[in-house]
Amino acid sequence: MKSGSNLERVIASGKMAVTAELGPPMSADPHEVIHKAGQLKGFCDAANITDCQTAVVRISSIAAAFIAQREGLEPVMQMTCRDRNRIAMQADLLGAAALGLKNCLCIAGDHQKFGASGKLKGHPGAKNVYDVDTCQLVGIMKKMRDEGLQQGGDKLEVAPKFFIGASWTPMGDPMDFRPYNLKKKVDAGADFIQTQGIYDMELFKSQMEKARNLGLHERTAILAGIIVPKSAMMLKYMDSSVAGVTVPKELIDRMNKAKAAAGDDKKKMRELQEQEGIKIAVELVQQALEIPGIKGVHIQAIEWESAMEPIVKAAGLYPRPVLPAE
Amino acid sequence: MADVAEAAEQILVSTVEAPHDTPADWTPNVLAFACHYCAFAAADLAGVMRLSYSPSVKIIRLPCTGKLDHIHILSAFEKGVDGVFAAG
Amino acid sequence: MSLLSNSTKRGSVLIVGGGIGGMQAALDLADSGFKVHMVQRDPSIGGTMVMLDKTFPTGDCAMCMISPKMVEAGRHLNIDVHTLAEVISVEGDAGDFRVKVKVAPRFVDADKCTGCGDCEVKCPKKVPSNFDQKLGQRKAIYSLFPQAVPNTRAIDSSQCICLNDPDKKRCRLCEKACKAGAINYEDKGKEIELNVGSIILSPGLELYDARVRQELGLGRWQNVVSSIQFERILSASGPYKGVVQRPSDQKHPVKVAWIQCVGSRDNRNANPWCSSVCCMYATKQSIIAKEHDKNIEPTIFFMEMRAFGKDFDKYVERAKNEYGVRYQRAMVSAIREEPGTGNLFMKYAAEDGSLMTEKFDMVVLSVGFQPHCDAEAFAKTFGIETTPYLFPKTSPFAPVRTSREGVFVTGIYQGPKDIPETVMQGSSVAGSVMALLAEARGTETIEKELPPEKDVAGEAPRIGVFVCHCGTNISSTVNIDEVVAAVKDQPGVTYVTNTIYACAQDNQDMIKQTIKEQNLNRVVIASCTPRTHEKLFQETIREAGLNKYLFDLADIREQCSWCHKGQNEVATKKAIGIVKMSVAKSRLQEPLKSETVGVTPECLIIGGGIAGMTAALSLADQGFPVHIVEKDSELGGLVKGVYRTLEGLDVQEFLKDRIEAVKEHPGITVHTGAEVKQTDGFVGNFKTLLTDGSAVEHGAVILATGGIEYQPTEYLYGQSPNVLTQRQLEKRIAEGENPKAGERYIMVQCVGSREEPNQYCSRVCCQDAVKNAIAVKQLNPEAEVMIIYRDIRTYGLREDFYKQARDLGVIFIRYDVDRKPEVAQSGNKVTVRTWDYMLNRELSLEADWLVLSTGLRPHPTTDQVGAMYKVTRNPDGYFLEAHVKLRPVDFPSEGLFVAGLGHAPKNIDETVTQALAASGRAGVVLSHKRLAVSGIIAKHKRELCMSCLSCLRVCPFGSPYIAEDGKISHNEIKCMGCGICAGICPAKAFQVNNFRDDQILAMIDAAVESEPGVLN
Amino acid sequence: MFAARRIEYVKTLLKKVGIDPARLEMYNLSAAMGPRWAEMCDEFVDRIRNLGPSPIWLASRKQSEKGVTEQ
Amino acid sequence: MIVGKQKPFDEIWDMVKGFKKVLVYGCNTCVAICHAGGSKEAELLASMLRMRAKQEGLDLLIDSAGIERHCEPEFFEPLDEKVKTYDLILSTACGVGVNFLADRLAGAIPVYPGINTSFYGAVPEAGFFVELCGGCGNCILHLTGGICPIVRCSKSLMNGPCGGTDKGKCEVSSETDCAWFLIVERMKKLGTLEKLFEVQPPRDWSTATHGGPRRISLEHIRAYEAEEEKKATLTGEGK
Repeated sequence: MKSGSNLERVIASGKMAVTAELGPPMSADPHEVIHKAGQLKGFCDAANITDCQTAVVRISSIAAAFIAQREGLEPVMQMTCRDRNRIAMQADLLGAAALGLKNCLCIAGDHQKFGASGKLKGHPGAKNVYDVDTCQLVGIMKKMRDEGLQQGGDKLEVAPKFFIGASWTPMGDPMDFRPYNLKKKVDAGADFIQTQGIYDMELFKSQMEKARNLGLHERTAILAGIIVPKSAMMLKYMDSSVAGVTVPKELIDRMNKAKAAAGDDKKKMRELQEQEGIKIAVELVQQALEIPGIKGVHIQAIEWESAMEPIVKAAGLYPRPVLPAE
Repeated sequence: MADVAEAAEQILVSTVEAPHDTPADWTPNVLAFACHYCAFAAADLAGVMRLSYSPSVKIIRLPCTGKLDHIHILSAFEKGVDGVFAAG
Repeated sequence: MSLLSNSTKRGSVLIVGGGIGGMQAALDLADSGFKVHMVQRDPSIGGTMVMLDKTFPTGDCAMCMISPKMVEAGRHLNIDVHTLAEVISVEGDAGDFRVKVKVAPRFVDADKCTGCGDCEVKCPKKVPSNFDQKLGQRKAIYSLFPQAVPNTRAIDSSQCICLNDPDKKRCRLCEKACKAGAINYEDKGKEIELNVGSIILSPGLELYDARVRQELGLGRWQNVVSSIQFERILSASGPYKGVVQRPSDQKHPVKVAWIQCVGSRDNRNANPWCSSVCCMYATKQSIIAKEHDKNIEPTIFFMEMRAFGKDFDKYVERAKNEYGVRYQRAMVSAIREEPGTGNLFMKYAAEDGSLMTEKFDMVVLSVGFQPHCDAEAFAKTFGIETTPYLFPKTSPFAPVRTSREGVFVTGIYQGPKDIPETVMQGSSVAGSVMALLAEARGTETIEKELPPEKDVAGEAPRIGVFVCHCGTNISSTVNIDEVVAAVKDQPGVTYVTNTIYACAQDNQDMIKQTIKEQNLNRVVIASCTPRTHEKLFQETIREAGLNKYLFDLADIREQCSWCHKGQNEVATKKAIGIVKMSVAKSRLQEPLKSETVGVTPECLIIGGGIAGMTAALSLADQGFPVHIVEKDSELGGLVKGVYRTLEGLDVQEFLKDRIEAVKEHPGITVHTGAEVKQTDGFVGNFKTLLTDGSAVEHGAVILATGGIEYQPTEYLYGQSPNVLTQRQLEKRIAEGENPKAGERYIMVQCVGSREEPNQYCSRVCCQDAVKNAIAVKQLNPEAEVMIIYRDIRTYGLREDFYKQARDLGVIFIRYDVDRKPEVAQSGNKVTVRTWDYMLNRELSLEADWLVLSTGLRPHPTTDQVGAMYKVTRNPDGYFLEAHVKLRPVDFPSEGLFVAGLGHAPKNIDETVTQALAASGRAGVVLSHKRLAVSGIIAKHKRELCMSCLSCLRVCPFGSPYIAEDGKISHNEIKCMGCGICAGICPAKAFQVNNFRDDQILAMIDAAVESEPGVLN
Repeated sequence: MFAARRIEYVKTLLKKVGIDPARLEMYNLSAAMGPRWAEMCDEFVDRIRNLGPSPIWLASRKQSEKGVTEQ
Repeated sequence: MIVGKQKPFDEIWDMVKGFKKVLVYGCNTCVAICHAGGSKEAELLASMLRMRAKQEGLDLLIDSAGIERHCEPEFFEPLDEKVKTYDLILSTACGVGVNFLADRLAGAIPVYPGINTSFYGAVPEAGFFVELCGGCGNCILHLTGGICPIVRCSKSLMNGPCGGTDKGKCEVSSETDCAWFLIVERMKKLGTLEKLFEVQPPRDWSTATHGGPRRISLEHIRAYEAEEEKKATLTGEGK
């Protein structure tokens, strides 16, 4: 075992892993984290704690992860390359390990300009850091864990033992390069991969085939990302505006149909769409799990943690395995 | 009615300049930069056709309005000209 | 002077007709060493074009384009303009004609008249203006239009009160008004005799009088107007000042209809030929009308849309799609006025035969052209043969030559055509004359002898100011004394006086005298516009020994007294300001040298097709060595595959003759199998390396790169043995494979043309089809020919052959681009299915031969050659000329010319015309030993320049360039002085002579100072 | 074309120094548009008359008046 | 070259208004090419400031001048005396020029910036400037097909695109090309795509500004110049 985390153990056992997502609040109040952790607990093997997602200031990933862990939900802490240089990164990793955190996902991070959206002003004038990028951060973490060395070469008395993750956008431009992009992350030392949300399974299958041809499925655990659709509007938005995401027209039609069935009743409109969304999510999960080389799913029910339970249950992924620590 | 509408259209309140009184002895002083081949010729034609128009406009002839430099316009204003137009 | 020369030929030319074509010929000839006499019936030159508002397809203002040309022709030292004049007899032969010209009385002495117009103001007699097509009025003493050249007024003897009084005692108001004493009621006119080497006929055509077609109601219903009347309505200086309104009630029309082919293509009522321009001018008028008044809904009733010229189809598409112009295929049968409203009911038959009636607010009749009513007598006077239609007889191989040697023809008199083709023929006839009279070049032209220029360098300004009364034109509004007093103590002014007419000869002498006496080194004249008078005064001070750029003209007439009548006080104040501004500028004036460059009197022609060879022969005959570069191993180009012209002439014979003539001409060097490798230089001084290793130094270059035929991929071409191109059919016929009885030929038009991505008409294919159809029918009347077409574009006099084909039984079936014919192989025949719009049903036709009328493309080398000579190509890949209307064979950069298919698709006669035109234009350049560069150019200070390339990127003439040292330099030879470089240069490295920033700033200062309200 | 863009740019400069950009304009005319020229001059002068003297003119006047009283 | 943009006029006015005699000092190299701070722009700015001053009734004398470059001492010399007569120099040179002139004037007269120095850029067409290099001091363009991921990628990523690439554009703006998209396409054309498969280790940023102020000293040139100077003084003394 590299880290001995629950997630690592589930994957090592050969069972399909399930991860979820928990977004910390813009507040110093821990209760929202506690509440969300309660909703997710038992329906996933670990939950990602986002690191100032869309460049919005929130409780830090490490702190929220620690709270979740205290609540009995295994966290996957996240670390972006946007906000820290290699000194801060390594210091935070040491601290996180000292607090008992075992999973860490490395990501580039959304650009600071995204912080200003809707009513939020954000910090578009912030200086981003990008001292190192995702691959390099993965490498640093691996070097710390496996060689007991800092990036600069100084020795660590006790090395932080992380189960190292990285993200992958399989359908982003330039598409033919994406499998190699994954390969670089795996070469750098990513133990598991969570993908960007997938709606177009056919396209994903072909990208997975290329990844398999590079032998990557054997060297890392690839968890397919599923973003639970909430409404037709959200699907349309994802299709047109979110990089690397294409939504097949049938899915949008299905949601539209569900919406239309409600007539003018706003409430019913929401309910019917949510029901259809859960149904779609379940289907996507099942399809994803059939793809050779997939080791699990990363289900993101964004600000809708209660959806995890019906999805995991309907997909036949409940109950989650309980594996003894080594 | 038409007169009222016209008058309303003509009152141009500047949002840029501070409000001020217009001294009685002021008359508009306008400079026009005109292209030799188009607007200057049109001005000629206006004369030939004996069309009467405001005498407040004085023309500076240019070979082409492309020659018109920012500084020509700015200096005109700096010197106190009230309006400038270029025609080509 | 000719006595001094050994030549038996005269170095002078008579041009009959002063329209745009005649002017082009006159300027080309006069600029290249020939004396020109221009005889014009009207009191002004200008012709038809001056009546037009805008021109298609660019929307350029006609007057803007033609006015500078008129001024130039009017002032040219070697062009004598004889207005109100007609030729009455011609004797002699080519090289030496004796011509008698009758000049009608003008009743105004041109030597005394200053064109001030005081007389016109006073004249009490108003008459309908013919120039404004009787929609407006003029006086009995008048100038044809405000920009008339010469601007001497003329008295209309049929209208003048005095001249119609037996005692000539009545009225005489103009005489009283004229301070110059120019009115002469006793003028009897005169007869003059001219001795010329050649005669060019460009009398133009007259418009068809649509009143003949009573059913259309012109002259009966007020709101039916002719297209030329509508042109005047659109004109900003026309009777309605550009506002589109109905003559009956001045209401703004909404629904306006144009009826095409009024007086054209009509065997019964009018003229059988197509007038060539009406489809396009109707399109233009509908667009411009719409631009003037967006509420207008134009409809054009037409039979065939003949948008065959360069970018014409695109223009029509724009009219349809962007301006919402409705195009309706129909035959209009009658127009009736709705009593009381002035609205018009139009009856027409739609394409499928159904009868319709539609109401319009206004109707425009697109009238065509016809030879002048006295065309027969005219031809007789000049001893030339005519066609039965009274057009001069010409050949497609020599389109500007008449039956009489030395007498040439140009413009629409030769055949209906539009402005660029007229201009092209103007240059073309000039080129022909240059070749004919080559040895007499320069024998009759005059050059002014000038005293040496006084060196004023380092002298403090001594400005003399002359304030002109212009009779009472200025002085009745502007207080001249006040102006004189106000200017007197301006810095630098040492002398001020006033003068009654600054431009009159005696006052010119006075000015020259004063310059000497007062030792002036700058002159300001306050009078009229520099556009007409600057050159005159510049010459005056030059004659007094001053550099001509030490002069400035303050316009206190057009831009002051004339437009501020009755406001004497303010006008005087403004005039003072204007003069002070001029003085301020004058103070900073410096003498400018007009640089000159030598000219290598040789020409390089790229392309050895008909265009290249024709231009080469003409230039070589003019005496200039020519190099032809031909990519192929032999001369000939695309025409090698053409056997007959539409008229039936033998093209191969013609080609053989041309090739032989080229090969035998001692002045022509042919480089076959060679291409341009590298080129450098500018007008007069090009150096081009060829791939055969030779290096050519030349003063001009003609790009005659030619075209290729489109190789079809549609309609089973290359797959079915039954499918041919027109060219292949032509070859079969030429090789004696006669059509058999009962054989059916189906021809499909517009293959590879008029469709994206080739949205242009290839111009020649309709005639090819008609030509081959006639040939098939004549060889075997039992063979059947059908032509499936979109619009048959047998424009101009080619219309005859369209008619002939129909008379021979050729069947024409129209198709639409959205519903193209479908072709399938069925056994040893092909089946063609197409929609018949007349029958309104689909036809399925079997054909033994399917003949494709394939379009033209520019030669693939066009791009490469274009890039090498830095000339632009249009989106279709053809060379883009300097100006689509007035400079159809020039490129923006001087010394480069275009001819043939590289410019646009065209027929052989048009290619020959353009080639001759290129030779004429090149001849102008090459005939100069040195080329003078205007003094008004941008000066580049290299030490200030940081080579940011802004100028290089914006200059329209390519004068800034990256020099060998890698930094920007400026080629003053190419510079036209527009000053765009000076406007954009961030380092202020460019200044335009005489429009320098310090001069402009000084003028601004003066403009402000002269306002007493401003305190500074 | 160049001039039109330049005028737009200078308008922004004028605004920055407190001069109404309406005091500057670009017109397109052809040589045949004599009547339009006259109309345009009147339009523009009317516009300027409505705007009144330029702030710079007023400032200079104020300055010199002050100068006079001080003396 | 260095690309800059004039500061907002109000900001400049606030800098200038407290002074009596101001020279707007243009630089006729890079910033002139980008129409931000050459003689012409300096003249325009001076005119605008004068107009503002006049309206506010301030007795403020504002002139403009320009020299070839503000980053080499020799160019300053002809105007040194004139410059000393002002109580503020508003430089429209790039930041280098402002620093350099301020150092030269050594506190005698303040030097204020009239433009914001923006980036090192190219001029693909007149009036259009694009950033192509960050001056990081450690070039890797040979590995990325001649396209710099440090400044042309919004996140300076070294190992390939992030997840934000959309239709070849960057997540920051649909008008910005994704540098990594370009790099991949370019490397494909060059036939060297496999170079991108290698993981690039964390960079040494000490060659960029992160290593403190940078200087480059060409001893061979400096030695020559010093030698020449020495010779000149010697011969001068000899006379």
